[in-house]
Order: sequence, then C-alpha cells, then structure tokens
Amino acid sequence: MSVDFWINVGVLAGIYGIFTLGLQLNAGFIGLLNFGQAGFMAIGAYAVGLLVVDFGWSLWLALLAGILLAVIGGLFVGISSLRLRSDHFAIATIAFAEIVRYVLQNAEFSGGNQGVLGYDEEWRTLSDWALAKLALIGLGDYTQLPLFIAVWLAFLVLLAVLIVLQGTPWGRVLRGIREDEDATAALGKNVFAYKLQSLAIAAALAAVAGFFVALNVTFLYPSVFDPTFTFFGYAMLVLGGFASYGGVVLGGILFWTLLEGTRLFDTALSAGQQASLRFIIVGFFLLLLSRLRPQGLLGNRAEMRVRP
Amino acid sequence: MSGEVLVTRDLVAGYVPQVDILNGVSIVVAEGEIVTVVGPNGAGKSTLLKALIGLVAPKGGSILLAGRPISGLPPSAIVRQGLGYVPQRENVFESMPIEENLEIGLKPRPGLGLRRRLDAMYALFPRLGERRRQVAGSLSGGERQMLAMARALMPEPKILLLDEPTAGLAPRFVDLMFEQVAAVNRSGVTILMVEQNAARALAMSHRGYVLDLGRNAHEGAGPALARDPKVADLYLGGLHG
Amino acid sequence: MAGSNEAGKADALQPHGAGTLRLSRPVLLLLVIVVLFAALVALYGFDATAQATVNGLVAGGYLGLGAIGLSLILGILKLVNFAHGDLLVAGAYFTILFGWLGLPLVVAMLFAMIATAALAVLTEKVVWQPLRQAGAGTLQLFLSAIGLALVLRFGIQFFAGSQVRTLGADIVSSITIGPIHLGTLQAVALVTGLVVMAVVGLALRFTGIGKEMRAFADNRALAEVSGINTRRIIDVTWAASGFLAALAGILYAVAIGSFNPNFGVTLLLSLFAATVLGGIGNAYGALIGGLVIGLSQEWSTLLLNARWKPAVGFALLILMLLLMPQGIFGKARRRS
Amino acid sequence: TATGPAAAASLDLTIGALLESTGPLSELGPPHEKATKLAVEAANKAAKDAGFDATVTLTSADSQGDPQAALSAARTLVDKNAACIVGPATTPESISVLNGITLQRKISLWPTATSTRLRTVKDGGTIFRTVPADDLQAKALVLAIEKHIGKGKNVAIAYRNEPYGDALSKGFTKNWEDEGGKVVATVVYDPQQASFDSEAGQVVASNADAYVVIDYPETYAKFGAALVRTGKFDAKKLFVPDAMAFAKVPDSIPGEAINGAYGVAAGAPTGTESVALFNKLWDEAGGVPNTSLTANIFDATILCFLSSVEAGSAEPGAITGKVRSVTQEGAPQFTIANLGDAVKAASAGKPIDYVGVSGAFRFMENGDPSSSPYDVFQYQDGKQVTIEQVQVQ
Amino acid sequence: MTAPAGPILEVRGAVKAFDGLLAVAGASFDVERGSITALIGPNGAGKTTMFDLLSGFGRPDAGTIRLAGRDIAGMAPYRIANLGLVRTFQLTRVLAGMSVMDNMLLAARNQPGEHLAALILSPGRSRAAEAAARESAIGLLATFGLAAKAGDYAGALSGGQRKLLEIARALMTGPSIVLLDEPMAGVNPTLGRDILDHIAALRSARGTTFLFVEHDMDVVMTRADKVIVMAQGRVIATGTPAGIRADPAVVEAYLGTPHAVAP
Ligand SMILES: Nc1ncnc2c1ncn2[C@@H]1O[C@H](COP(=O)(O)OP(=O)(O)OP(=O)(O)O)[C@@H](O)[C@H]1O
Ligand SMILES: Nc1ncnc2c1ncn2[C@@H]1O[C@H](COP(=O)(O)OP(=O)(O)OP(=O)(O)O)[C@@H](O)[C@H]1O
Ligand SMILES: [Mg+2]
Ligand SMILES: [Mg+2]
Repeated sequence: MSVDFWINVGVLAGIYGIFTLGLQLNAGFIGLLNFGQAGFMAIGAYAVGLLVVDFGWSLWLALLAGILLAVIGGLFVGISSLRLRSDHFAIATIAFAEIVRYVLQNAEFSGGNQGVLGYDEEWRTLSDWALAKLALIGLGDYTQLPLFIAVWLAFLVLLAVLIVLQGTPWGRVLRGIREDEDATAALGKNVFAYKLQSLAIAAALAAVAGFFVALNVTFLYPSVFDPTFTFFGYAMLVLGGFASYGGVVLGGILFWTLLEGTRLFDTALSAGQQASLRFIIVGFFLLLLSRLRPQGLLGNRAEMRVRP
Repeated sequence: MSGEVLVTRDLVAGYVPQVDILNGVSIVVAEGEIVTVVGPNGAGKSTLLKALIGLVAPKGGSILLAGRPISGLPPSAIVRQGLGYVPQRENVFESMPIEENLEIGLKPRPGLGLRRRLDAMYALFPRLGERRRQVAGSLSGGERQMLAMARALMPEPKILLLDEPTAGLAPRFVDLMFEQVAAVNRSGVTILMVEQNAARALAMSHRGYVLDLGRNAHEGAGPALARDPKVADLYLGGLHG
Repeated sequence: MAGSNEAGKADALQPHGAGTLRLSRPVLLLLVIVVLFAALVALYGFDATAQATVNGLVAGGYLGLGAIGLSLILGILKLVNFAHGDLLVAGAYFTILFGWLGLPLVVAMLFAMIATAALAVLTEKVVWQPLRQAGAGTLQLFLSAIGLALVLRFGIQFFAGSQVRTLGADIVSSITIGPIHLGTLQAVALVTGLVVMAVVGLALRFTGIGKEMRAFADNRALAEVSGINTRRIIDVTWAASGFLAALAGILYAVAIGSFNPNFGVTLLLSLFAATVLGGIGNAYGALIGGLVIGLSQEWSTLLLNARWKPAVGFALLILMLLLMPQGIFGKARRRS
Repeated sequence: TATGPAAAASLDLTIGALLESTGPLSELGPPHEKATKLAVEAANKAAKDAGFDATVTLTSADSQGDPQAALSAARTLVDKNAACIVGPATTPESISVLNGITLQRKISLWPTATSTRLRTVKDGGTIFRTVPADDLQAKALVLAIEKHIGKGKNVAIAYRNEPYGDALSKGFTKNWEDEGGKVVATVVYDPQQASFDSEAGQVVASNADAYVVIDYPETYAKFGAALVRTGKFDAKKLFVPDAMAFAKVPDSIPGEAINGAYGVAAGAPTGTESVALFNKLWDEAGGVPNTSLTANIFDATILCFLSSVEAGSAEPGAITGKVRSVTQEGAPQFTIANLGDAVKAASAGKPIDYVGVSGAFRFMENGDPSSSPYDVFQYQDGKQVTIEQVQVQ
Repeated sequence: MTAPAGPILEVRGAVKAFDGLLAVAGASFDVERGSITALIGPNGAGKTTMFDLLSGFGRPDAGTIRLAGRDIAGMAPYRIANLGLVRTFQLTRVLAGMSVMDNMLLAARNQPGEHLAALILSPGRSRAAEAAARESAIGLLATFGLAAKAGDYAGALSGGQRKLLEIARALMTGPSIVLLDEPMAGVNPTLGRDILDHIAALRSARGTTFLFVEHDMDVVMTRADKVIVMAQGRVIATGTPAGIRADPAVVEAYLGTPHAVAP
C-alpha cells in the first residue's frame, strides 16, 4: 500500500516546511541569509533527546527546553555575527552549524558517533493512543499517521501566526531592513534588534522541526543535521516563492514529492544507476522549474524583478 | 542642412510587459546639434536614453542611427558605432580606481591611445587627476559625476547621450560642465541631453523637447522653448533670469 | 585647483591621518602566522611544527586552488555556483575517460581541463544565460545551481559508478627536506596552486580582459554601455572557472590518490570558506584563504585530537570574519 | 504469494536491498549491489537444481547514508513486497528503519553495521547480523597482535570517525589494556578531509610497536599512502579489521601501505572452499572489484532465501521465525557449493546449517552471531593469505 | 528633561579621515532651531561626510556633535533618528521591493505595532496608529507628486521620483530636524518649487529645522536663512545668503565666476 509512502512524504514536507518557515522569515523577509538552520535544528533535537534520556525529563518539557536552547543559540549567533556583511553572515552561519554537528559527533555528552536513542516513549504512547482512535475510522494501519497529523497541525498553526505577523507594522520593518538596512536605520528602526528577533524565531522553528525529526528518525545522529538540509530548505523556499509563507507549503510538498516520488521509478538499470538517475531527474526538475517560474510558485515576479 | 543622425519614430518602450513608459516618442537629432530633453520626474526621459543606447528593448516604433535601424542591438555594439552614454544613476565602476574607470571607457576605441586620452581628461577635470588611484565608490557625489562624464568622453564619441550631467555639481563645475558640453559639441560631437537645470540647458541647445507622460509635449528651438511661458511654468519652475 | 593639492600634502602630516603605522590586513595576517608558528615551535619543537605547517600548506593549497574558480564566478557573475565542486569532479573523470581512450596521463589531463572548461561554458548557455534573461534573483540562481550540481554529479556517477577510482600516479613517493617529509605530488599541487594564483591575480589586475571582468563584476549595465562585450566576458569567466576547477580537481585526485564522484561536494563548503575569507572575486584571496584554513587545521592537530580538525577550520573562519569583517583582501564600502 | 508450509507450493520471494548507492558511503554501493545480485542468482539456481518451484526477485533502494532517507527507502522496498531487507550499512540507518517500519511488520533486517548498539535496541527478534559485532572483533585483534607482536606492547590506533571505528577502537582499547598492553595514541580522522599527512605522522610518531587502523579500503587508500609518505611506516606492524578484508588488494591502495600487514575477519570453519567459490563467482560476473563485507551481504541474502524456503512462505514474519532453523548447530551443513541440496532439505521442513562464505552463523538471542572463529590473515604480494584461526566469544 | 533653548545642532571640531585623507578636518558650526540652513561647498568638501557624522553613519575621529544639547557623536543611526534627526541620502536609498506607500508607512514614528509585545498586547492601538499614519502619508505623497505611484514598487520610480520619495519619507517621521542631501538635484524645477514651499510651510507650522546641502544657488539664496560654507573639510564661512555671496573666499572656493550666480 503506498499510502504509507505518501504519508511519509507528507511528514517530511511538513517537518522541513516548519524548518523552511524560519528560512523564509530570515531570507525572504529580512534579508538574512541564515544557512545555519540545520545547526539550530540539531540543538533543538539533541536537547530533547539528551534531556529525556540522560536527565529523565518529560518529552514535552524537553521540547520547550529545546526551543529555548535553540533560541539562545540563535541569539548567540546573531549577537556575534549579525554585523557581518550578508554573504559573510551566510558562511558564518554554515560554519556555526558545522561546528555544532562536529561537536555532537565528537563530544562525549552527546553520545558522539553512537548517537542518542530511546527518548520517544511518551510520543509512542500518544501515537498508539491516536492510532487506536484512528482505527475506529479504519485508519489504524497507517502507523505514521499520528506523526503526520501532529506535524501538519504544528506547521499550519505556525504558518498562520507568521502570516499574521508579516501583515503587521513589525513585518513591514523586516521588509524595510531587507531592502536597505541603512535607510531603515536612518528612519529610526533598530535594525539589529529586528534581525535578532527574526533569527531567534527562526531558530525556534528549527527546534520544532528538529523535535519532529527526532520523532521520525527515532535516533539522533549528527549526520541527520547535515548542512544539506539547509540547502534543501532553501530549495523549498525558492520553489514555493521568495517572500511567501504560503509558498513554503507548496514548495515543501513539491520538493519532497519530487525527491521521494522519484524513488518509485523502476528501470532495468543497476541500483547504482537507478539511484543516480533519480537525482539527475530531481536536478533537471529543479532546473526546469526555476526556468519556467523563476519567481517560484507563489512568488511575486515584480518584487523579484526590481531586486538589483 | 546637416543630416539627421539620430531619429526615433513613435518609440514605445517599457520595463514590464503590460506597462509602457514611452508611448510613442519621436525626436530628431541632427548632426552637430545639441538637443535637450526636459520634463517632469518620471516622464520617461531616462527611459528614452536607455532605449537609444540599447539598455531597454523598444516594443514599437523605430530608432535610426545615421539612417540605419539600431533597435535590438546590444549596447556594446551601439557604443561601438560612436554613441556615448552617461547614465543618471550608478554611472561609475565603484570598486575600481578612477584611472581604471577611464581605461574601461576607452574600450570602444582603444586605438586613440590611452595615455593621450587620460591626460586630456585630467586636464579637463583636475580633481580626477589628483585622485587617480581612489576607488570611485568613495568619491563624493560631484566627483562621481565628473568621472562619469570623463568615462563617456574617453572614446571621443560622435554622439553623446547625457542624463542629467550637472546634477550634484557645484556651481563652478556646472559652468564647467556646460562649457565642456559646448566645447565637445564644437569639436563636432552631437549631443542629446536630459537636464533638470533646464533653463540653462535649453539656452545653449539648438533644439529642445518637452516630454510628459511618455509623449512629446512640446518642441522647438532651445532658447525659444525656454522662453515659452507655458513651458516655463509647467516644466521649468517658472521663468528664470 | 592648486589649493587642494596643498591640502593633500597637509593631510599627510595630520596626526589624524588614519595612523601611518596601521598595517594592511594581509601583512597583519602574515605577522600573526609567524607569531603563532614561533609559539608552536616553542611548545612542540621545530620538527613537528614544521611538518604540520607543510601539511597545512598542502591541504590549504588544494582548497585555495579549488576556490579560485569559484571565487571568479561568485565575484564576477554574482552566482553561488553550487556545482563548482562537481566541476572539480568532472575534471578528474574526464581525465579517466581520456586515459581510457588511450591518451597518456598528462595529455589526458590537459584535454580534461579543456573539456571541463567547455562544460562550464555549456552550462552558461543552457542554464545560466536563459535564467539571467528571465531576471532570476540570487536565490533562484542558487536553486538552479543545486539542480545543476545534482545533474553533473549523478551524471558522472551514472556513467562511471560510485566506486573508488585512481588516476594511477605514484602517491607514496616523497621528498625529504631535513626533518620534513612532503609527498612529491603534494608539492606539485602546492606549487601549481601558487603559480596559478599569481597568474590569475596578475591577469585580473593588469590585462585588458581582467579589467573588463572586474568592470563587469562591478556594474553590468555600465560595462555594457562602455562597449564591453559582456557575452564574451561571461564566457571567458566560465571557461576560466571550469579550467581552474578541472586543474584543482585533477591535482587533488592525483595527489590524494583515490576518489569517487562525491569528492567535489565534500570539498565545497571548504572552498566557499576559502573564497569568503580571502574576499570574493580575489584570486590571491582565495588561495590565501585556503592556506589559512589548511594551516589552522593542521596546526590544530598539534593541540587537539585530529577529530576536531574540521571544526577548527570553521571556528577559525568565524573568528577571522569577526576580526576582519571585510575578509583578508576585501574593502569597505561607503555607506552614503 | 505462498500458502502454508506445504513443500510443493510455489514460492515467490522478493528480497529488498538497502544500498548505499549515493551519499557519503556511496563507494560501498556497487560492490554491495553486486553481492546481493550474485546471491539472488545463486538462490534461483539452487531452487532450480532442487526442483523447487521458487522465484526470488531482488528489489533495491538507495539509503543515501542518511537515517531519514534510509527509512524512506525501506518504505519503498516494503511497498514492493520485500519480505526481508538486506542492509543498510550503518547503525543509525538500521535503527531508523527498524523503528520506522520493519519492527512493526516483523520483517527481518540484515544490516552490515557492526556497532554493539544494535544489540541493545528492542528489535523483537527481527535483526540478524552476518557480521560479528565489534566486541568480538576487538578480542580477535588483541589475540592477533599478541601473537605477532607480543603481549603488553604499545599500540597506536587510528580510525575513521564514524560509529564503526569509534566502537571498535573503544572495545579494542579496553581489551588490550585489560591484557596489560598500552594504547599510546588514538588518532581520529574524517574520511573526507583534504589531507591525512598530519594524522599519519602522529601514528608513526607514537613509536608504537603495532598500529591498528580501523578503516574501509576506500579511505585507507588515502590514509595508507600518507602513512608511507612519512617515511617511517612499517606495514608489518599494521593490524586491520574485517572492513579491510579483501581477496585482492584494491588498486587504489599502494602496496607499501598494506603488504605485510595483518588482519582479522570472521572465518569459516569449513575452510576457504566457499570463499574460493565466491571469488570465482565474483570474477566471472565482471564489474566492480571485490571489497569488504560483500560475503556477509551475500550470506544474508542466502539466509533470507533459505528461511523462506524453510517456512514455505514469503510472509515476512514467517521468514523471520525460521532464520534459526537454517543455521542450527548440529544440523546437516551446507555451503554455496551445494545450495541446491540445502533447498531440498529446507523445503522438506528439516533444520539445516548453512555455513556461509563469511562463516557459520550462531545467532544469539539478539540476532548477533555468538562466537566466531576468526581468520588471522596477512597481505602477501597483494593477496590476502589466511595464516591461522583464533576463536573468540 | 526639556531641551535647552540654544542651537539644535552644535558641531565642534569634527574630524573624519579616510585612508589618510581628511574628509572633514575640524569643522565647527551651529544650526539654529527652526531655521532653514544651507550647507554648501565645492564637490568633495565633506558635506555628505558631515551628514554621515551627524546622522550616525560615521563616527567622528575627533570633535563633538550635540543634538539639542545631547552628545550624539558615534551614536547608532536609529537612536539619532529617534531623537528627531532624520536624513536623506545623496544617492537615493528607496526600499525598492516595497510599495511607495509602505516606504512611507515604515517611516511613521511611535507605531506600537512595530514591537512584538505591543502587537500581541494591544492590537487595537497598532491599528489606530496605522490608520493615522496612512492618512498623513497620503497627504505627503500628494504634495510630492507621488499620489498616483502609491501602490507601485519604489524600485520602479524614476531618479527624481526616488529623491522625492526620500524627502517625503523623512518628513513622515515627524522630525525636529531634517538633513537633506541635495534635495533638488534631478528634481524637476516646477515640482521643486512646490516642495520648497512645503518645507517653508512646515517650518512655520511645526518649527521643523532644515539643514540642506544644495548646489543650486537660486534655491540657496532665496530659501535659506543662513548658509554654512565648507571647503576641504573645514567651515570657511557662515552667514546670511547675501553676506556669503559677497565673501571673496566663498566665491574663490565655490562659486567660481560671479556670473554663475543669478541675481
Ligand atoms: N569612504 C571613503 N573613503 C575614501 N574617501 C572618501 C570616503 N568617503 C568620502 N571620501 C572623500 O572625502 C571627500 C568628501 O566627500 P563628501 O562626499 O563628503 O563630499 P561632498 O562635500 O558631499 O561632495 P559633493 O558635493 O560632490 O557631494 C571626497 O573627496 C571623497 O572622495
Ligand atoms: N527599472 C524600472 N522598472 C519599472 N519601471 C521603471 C523602471 N525605471 C523607471 N520606471 C518607471 O518609468 C517611468 C519613467 O522613468 P524615467 O526614469 O524614464 O523618468 P525620467 O523622465 O528620467 O525622470 P527623472 O527626471 O525623475 O529622472 C517612471 O514612472 C518610473 O516609475
Ligand atoms: Mg531620469
Ligand atoms: Mg555629497
């Protein structure tokens, strides 16, 4: 039954959608090229795992702590690096995320190469309860459905909050900073404070995504928080449309459908070639889509055009 | 009568598909003339120059350079046919020193001899000569304006398109710039300029056009146009001395 | 304007004249390196320090050489070429292909560099030029670069497989200078890197095409109306970038000994780090940036377990950016 | 699909292979793919030889070296009716696949990951490993070094920074120190870095009596070359684990880096006849050269097939339940040389003991092999030559 | 603390150097509260650099700058702006990817909705402030001939329109002192006349102080109460327009041949 398969795609699209909302808030609305999102995600996820496993915290309390820690991470990165030029900031955030990943891989406290396991009991209990309820309407076989529902609930709520925020004067200041931070500062806006807020919120979103990754993978391991996922996030962002939260939803679904759906092709080729072909197809699609709709699915062509 | 070197007929152009900025502009520039285009902000004056130099693709009408159509050619090809252009904004290479800016300017006609042309420009704008290694991005507004002009003059163009050459210049340089324009013109260069310092520009022009909302609004001999009370009041900020 | 000439002289005498003792950043950097070297010698002895230094220069040489082409594209065409690592890979695999067709190794390498340059130009024609005409922004280009990187890398893997390959050079021979051992091929790679850096740097600075490239990088529209054939500039930039990428990829592949189609993507972040550290679009910067990263990583192995080496590189990158926000060779811009 | 245990029923078995086709371990993909293919061919041939109506098909998916992707890949295999899953190569991938899908469906999972961590997860008896876990191997390495270098000597360890090297290094250190030896250096390196010379320098600079390098051939090609370039490396002091076991030294590894070195790998009690046969099969098939862990993957695939025959069913849970019946101590032994006979016996519902290319299998409660004879081999002129066997528990 | 009655802006011995070049070399001057003061001088005299120092875009190497009695040298631009000093840029800086209206609304001061806490706690106040801001923005845009462009992206404005938007935007903040860097350069004279009228009206109505750099001598002579002349980083003269025009040093350094000045 490939319903399972598509539920899984939905879970991934949702998780990385939440992750990408943060990127959109940073890159799309205030012009911060945050390439360290995977690092914040790692902080959130590992905090959850370690607090539950090593300190016996409740999963839900650990989630809050994870978000808090990621926000602290965001503030730390922001305070130290926000005064850098935008391209330098981008590379500094990648560096930060990579340092986080190497620390997790090499330090004792994080389980190092052996990872963290066994923090998801509470979730499983909840999930089983939900499955029992779902069974009443004949959906009890889809074991990933509870996670799917949780992820998308969180995603849609966060999405709504961000969309509302963006329509406020607060959101307008962010866009002003994106366009020209000096000019915005000259109008009396504390650019640094806004950037910091934006980064902290993005880090919190990453932590929520990290929490769900932890539940989905059931095992925390540093490579799950590879910078590749930040790049994927940007791919989703651009596919959906620059400066569009709604675009993140579509971009996420499109990207993961493309990435996972291509697994379903069957050819007479060897497994190695088939796997290569899959990524070639993904690559071609990305090229084609950015050619056909440079502004992304929901992006604003005019807004993109006037950009220097 | 001298030939018409640059002619547009019912030129239509714009930046985005649905919106036309020029809605049929027709101008004639004859060889050896100074022609000035004035008009309100946003009338399409800069767009007209951009269309002539090839930065904006015309959607309708025609542009003739010495009788041959040039619409559709890339700017580098148009420049090599003897047109020079000073943009209104972003008119210097900010990361490069003054001297390299000028060197790039000579690109269409390297045969003229770099040293000779550089000396000529430094003689014209001594301020540039003093600062030849300063990167253009750190120059003051007026210094940039001088550099932009000098860059366009480097290859001794046959026709010069100037977009507000005196904006931001101190009075003595405004004088100098206008004198320079006149001198360049006397040496045989045809000039088409856009100016908000309109009264003075028109006074020295053979011919003037007023553009409004992307259309020809008035035209006539330069000084006469400047004296036309209707034109003066609507477009030139009232009558000047 | 005699007056301002005098003022110019007076300026130089002013005590506020921005400190005549202030050192330029590259000199400062060199000074720091020398001091650190001395400190390490004091702590760990000359032999170990010198060996780590040589190792660092070699590792940095690969990164710097690989980063030059990336830096050109980023600086001149304003394109985050995520596929650059895969151009390195293409260079190595073209060499295999030409070798398999029977060409001697050195000839195969040369052909491979040319082929990669052609490939880079082809990507311009097929991918980048249409996107530019459609008015795509930086992030749109970034997305396409991810797509192109996938197509290239897995295109190579599709035909060549993902198993490990070698170019069959002698990777164990080494030169011994006093207490220091240096692999012969490593030395070749390092020297090539230095030479290429100098050539590219000088070409950008002094040749006509180099100046045109910089003008283009600075202001595309103005470059066009100055009579620069921008198509040509773009093509030349791509060809140079592809050529340099292949050179770097081949040298790396030859010297490290074995590789598979992933080696480019694993180097990519370090290449970007080197590019940014040195100042985007600056050939010397790219190489110096690479060397700084390489040195710091290898020196760190004296102090810490080598497992921290990659993290040290990134930590240093952040530190240097904070201390020198303009990069080693970059310049500050006027804000008003 | 199969019905009941009736011997005559036809069997339509799909085996899923989770391969590292792309990603950081993609060099493992092609040889591992070939191993599964050879096994499926051997299985079909055996069924035919035995006159047993069975078709085995192989379906594979790309685990990308990433736990999340591995889970997605496993789902596609299950969608395509895979009744057991061979692979993946790493512990993180194995755990996410286990928890995400195979545990609920009682699908047997045959990872080549060697971490002891896999032993402690709750797998409901679905994980089987044809590779011995690191703790056994650590002991084998200790024995080999004691024999060829001596007891209580100084050892330097270098390993590739990932779960395999990490766990094996820890296990070895503990065992070696318990025996009175000393570990004078532990050097850890990232497989993808641009230079290994400093790390190699530290290994030789330790003046150890023996070196333990825990690596795969793909990275060792680079690390070994760096060792040789130090000018002070003696390959006779080098000991390597099973991931470095290969019949023929790959071209990418310089001879100076490996000839004379010792290694350990789980051995086969019946001698090396199966190994020779496997190598012959491999070479005849053409394609990628042989490398580490291919025999273990081959055996895992065969075991899945035999279990399915024994169960007379292609239902995942039934297969999982029969794995111990085809590796039963004391039952008649079969190898790939007489796989057809094994099929005959198994289809009759009799317990058998398949002795694989990588050795006999005694699965403990947790699905790991319990004890194992280890071959101690030496590389001589580019060939791996078994010089003795040690028994570890 | 109420501001003292003295000059709104006091600059003493301000110095700013770039790579050994003194752009501002010890300039001192005052700007009187409620005045319209022109800052003139040859190209490269340091006028824009002076504006940078006043508005926080550059930190003076030496000297003091007081705004309403308070030392603001080296203070962050946004804080200076919030003290009531707003500037425009010589090379225009519009927020290209935002609509003209949003450019204006962004400039509105005391908008509680710009702070997350206030936004959540009292959304009503934010909306009220927004409505008020929109109304004054519409008025200003009409004055500046941009009413029809309110919905367009600012990046699609012509060179002169950008200039106008910047001035309007600066006024939108309700400043006590506005620094205009060449407000008339590139602006159509007819429109320029209207804008100058508007500025004069604002000064009368609200007592707003204007300090502007301008090369158009007609404008300087007819509109400024007081003129400060800079050359080579120093203030070489201050006085009434008439007095300045008669100053031989000014004529030599700046005006050039006398005929350039319209009577
Ligand atoms: N960042 C900088 N680096 C180097 N020189 C600079 C920098 N900023 C300004 N300058 C120089 O300082 C001098 C003063 O510049 P400023 O822009 O203040 O002049 P200005 O009086 O505004 O001139 P204009 O009327 O032409 O706009 C100029 O010579 C300029 O080249
Ligand atoms: N890049 C662009 N994209 C879209 N619209 C543009 C662009 N540039 C200019 N416009 C629009 O085209 C119209 C004419 O602009 P243009 O620059 O030609 O005016 P202008 O006559 O030169 O005005 P000014 O005197 O202010 O420089 C303006 O309404 C402007 O909004
Ligand atoms: Mg204009
Ligand atoms: Mg200025």
